[in-house]
Amino acid sequence: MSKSKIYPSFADAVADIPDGSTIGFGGFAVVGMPINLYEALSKQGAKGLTCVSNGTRGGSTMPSDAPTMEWLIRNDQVKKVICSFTAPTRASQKLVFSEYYEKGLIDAELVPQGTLAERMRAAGAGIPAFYTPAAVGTELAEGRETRVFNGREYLLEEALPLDYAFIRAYQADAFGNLRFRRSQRNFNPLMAMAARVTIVEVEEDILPVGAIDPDDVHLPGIFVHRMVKIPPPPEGWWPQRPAEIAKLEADRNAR
Amino acid sequence: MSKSKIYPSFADAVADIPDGSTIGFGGFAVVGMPINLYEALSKQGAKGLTCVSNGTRGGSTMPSDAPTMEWLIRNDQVKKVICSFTAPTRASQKLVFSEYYEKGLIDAELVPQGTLAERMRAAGAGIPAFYTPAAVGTELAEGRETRVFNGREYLLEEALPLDYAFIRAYQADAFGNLRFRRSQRNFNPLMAMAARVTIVEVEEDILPVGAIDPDDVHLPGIFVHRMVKIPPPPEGWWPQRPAEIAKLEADRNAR
Amino acid sequence: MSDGAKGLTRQQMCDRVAMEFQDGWVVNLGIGIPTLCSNFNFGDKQIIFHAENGVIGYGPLTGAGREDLHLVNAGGQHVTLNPEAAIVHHADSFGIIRSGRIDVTVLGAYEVAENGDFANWKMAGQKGGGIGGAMDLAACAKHVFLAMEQVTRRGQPRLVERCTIPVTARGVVDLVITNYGLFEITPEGMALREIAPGLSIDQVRATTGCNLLIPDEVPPVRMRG
Amino acid sequence: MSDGAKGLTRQQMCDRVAMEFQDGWVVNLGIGIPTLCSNFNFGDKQIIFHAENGVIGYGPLTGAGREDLHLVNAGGQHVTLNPEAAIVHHADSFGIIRSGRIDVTVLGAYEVAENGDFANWKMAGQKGGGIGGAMDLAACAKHVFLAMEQVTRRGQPRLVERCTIPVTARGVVDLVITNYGLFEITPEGMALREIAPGLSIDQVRATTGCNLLIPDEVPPVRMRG
Repeated sequence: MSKSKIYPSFADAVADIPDGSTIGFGGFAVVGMPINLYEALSKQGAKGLTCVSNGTRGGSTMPSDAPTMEWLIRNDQVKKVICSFTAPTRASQKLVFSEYYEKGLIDAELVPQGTLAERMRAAGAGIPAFYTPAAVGTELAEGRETRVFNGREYLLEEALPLDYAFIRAYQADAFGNLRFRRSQRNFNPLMAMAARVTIVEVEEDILPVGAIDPDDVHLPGIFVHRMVKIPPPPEGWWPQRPAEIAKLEADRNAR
Repeated sequence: MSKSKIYPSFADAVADIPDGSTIGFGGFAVVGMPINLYEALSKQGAKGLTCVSNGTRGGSTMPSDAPTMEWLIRNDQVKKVICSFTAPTRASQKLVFSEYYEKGLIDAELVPQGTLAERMRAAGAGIPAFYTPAAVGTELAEGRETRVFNGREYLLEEALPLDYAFIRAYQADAFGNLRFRRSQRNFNPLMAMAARVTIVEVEEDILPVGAIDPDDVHLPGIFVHRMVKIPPPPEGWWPQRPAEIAKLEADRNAR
Repeated sequence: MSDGAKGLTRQQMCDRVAMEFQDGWVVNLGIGIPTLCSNFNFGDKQIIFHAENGVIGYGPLTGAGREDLHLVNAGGQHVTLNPEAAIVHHADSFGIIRSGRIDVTVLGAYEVAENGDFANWKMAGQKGGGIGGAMDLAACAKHVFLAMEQVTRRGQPRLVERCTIPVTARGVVDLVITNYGLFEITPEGMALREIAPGLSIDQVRATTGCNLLIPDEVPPVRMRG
Repeated sequence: MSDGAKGLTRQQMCDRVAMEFQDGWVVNLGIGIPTLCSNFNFGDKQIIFHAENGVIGYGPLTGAGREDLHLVNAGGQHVTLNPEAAIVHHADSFGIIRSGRIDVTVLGAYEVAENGDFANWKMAGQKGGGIGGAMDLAACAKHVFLAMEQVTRRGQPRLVERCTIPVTARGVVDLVITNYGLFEITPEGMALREIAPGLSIDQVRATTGCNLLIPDEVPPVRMRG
């Protein structure tokens, strides 16, 4: 029988990630973010990483001390980010990323969100390049190849393959068949399809093979290589409700 | 409230299909084939149709008198087919399509199956064109545009948009959220996404809106426009087991 | 504001554009002001809200403490699901956008030009930017409405002849609602369609950075309820 | 057959190539002879069978009367599902193929050339053709094995210098199993690796339409059980 895909710890699951890897981090506004894998990778220490994600941090529904890409940035592990947000959306907001970016310590490729998703979908589907209407006529298209189909101008975009995908799922069976809950799906299955190696943090206990009906699998196990069950808090990281976050932070400040 | 998507009969659902339409017919080797809609369209009589489907007939697990694209071909409704099979796979086999094709009465565009699926996926995803490795170096690529990415040659393929998708589903709710069972999924959701108007024959009773968990929807209702519940046989057409087909045919011959 | 005029509240602005939504429309609301459109009472109309993160058919925000931690809209707000809801992944979600199935997107903007160009992803002098789904939405939605302030914090016009900061898409805007009024982008330029109660046409003209087409009659911004 | 030699049965041919499958491989079997590969006893190896119509992890054929009418493999045969099974749609199914996740495809063929070209979609003189998933599979699978007869019904070689009918893909074939033996496509040409019991090297050479590399030792085709 094949080697088990279930790893005993996040440290084991990321132990061999080499310097210079291109890693996709799933999730959108906290939901589906691989927060435990962010922590493990920051401890593991691989450098020169190209990090692909929607943005460079999580949303507001995460304890402010929870791991995000900012941990990797602060740890000088990140060479480049590929994101649909590389600046705060409000002038009042400050991103850790911006400090490093403005000093020229990190490179960035800014990509419209649909193009980001489709470039990874293309990599996962063996499509080396495609045309899209997004960003035509903007600064992002300057000097780049466009082409007219049926009277409309489109921009050529190339596939974005990943070395690793770090994702989070709700349910998994031991073969790696996954289910995501609600908006947790987002980029997660696409990144897995774009990656050579997919590492999953799983919320529920990992089920025996066959426990998920084949019609209900969101990501087939052939795309999944390593899985770790997220331990309960405080050992494992879990998103929390805003009121709980406020309480946690008040408690911390009181200490 | 929006107009109901539930139509009282297949005749009503196809009544307005104009001559010259491009129609995708889902299904693969019988499973998921819109056999009731084939029958309704052959009665409706629209002409000059471009028919997109994996092949020009069903597989062996269908009563030999059941409706397929062959009904439309015999009825002189078909101008062109776009398929991954336009010839029988065994010399002994005879296709109705071949008679018409060899006489020059019907045009054909032969497309590798993955390219056929991806061209419809592209249409449904707003991608006008993409590159694929399939068919490079073959007769199908002669005189066509290819391009090298990362040292490998790829063929440019354009999206294949449909006017109508005729598909079959296992379950539906009244909003048109669909579920397919097992290999019934095949081309069906892709054709719906590629089409302006999607017409569905539904196997189970149409459920109230909300009866399908949002995580378990295979095709969101925003892609679905008309649905008809398939009546029980003999009014509605259903695939059957080989033994049942043999018995039906023996009964017919005995009469 | 430069002249002290207040005009419409943000909710009033969003109510006004939400009135334009038609029964059965699939609607995508940008981050910021536009999210308030979902508070409008659509009565008998069925409006399907689509979010970039693959949520189709979301409903009102959840109450505090009742958030579903697996479910947010594109702005990261915890929402509910309507009965017709379905979830897809990001590629399918943007397939819906690019294939023209979003009937309208309502976006915020820093600037809009009389030719229908607009800018909302990069502030002047900023390194990097925040595009999110805006470029896909702007290029592909059947209608693009903007909900934005009439002027900057310094009182400079946001409705301009030509955008001065990098654009999100060119020539795509149909309607603009600001706190001062409702504007339509026409082949002839920007037209004032309705004016906020309490504002004069001169006040609107003075705070607009491009030529404004003013019809003989400019009714007040339509309100409901 | 031209010389009356029979060689391997179709099941023996498929058993031989199935021996090459490695633990954990994702395997796609073409219509016809190759489907017999799934009858091989893989023992402890886990083999994941993938079919073009989106079935991942199918198992043996169903018995008569117990067919699931919603479930067929790419050859239209009613199959069972293994516990690890998952279903995807056609675009995702071919995404798996094109992205190189099929470790091996075993296909039938009319002709194979010593340079690794092969032809299996269009018979000589035929109008139209039957491609199915073969061009995607041939271009993208990590390994391409062919399972085919040594000669045509008229006794003409199917292993040839250059294909005489339209090819499915160029330079992609690794291994060829025929009823006469096991052949490998090498940079130097077609090599005979194993020979069917009861056949002589001369018989194989006489029925092969290209130069055949014959090592000093050609063992009999490996069998099991």
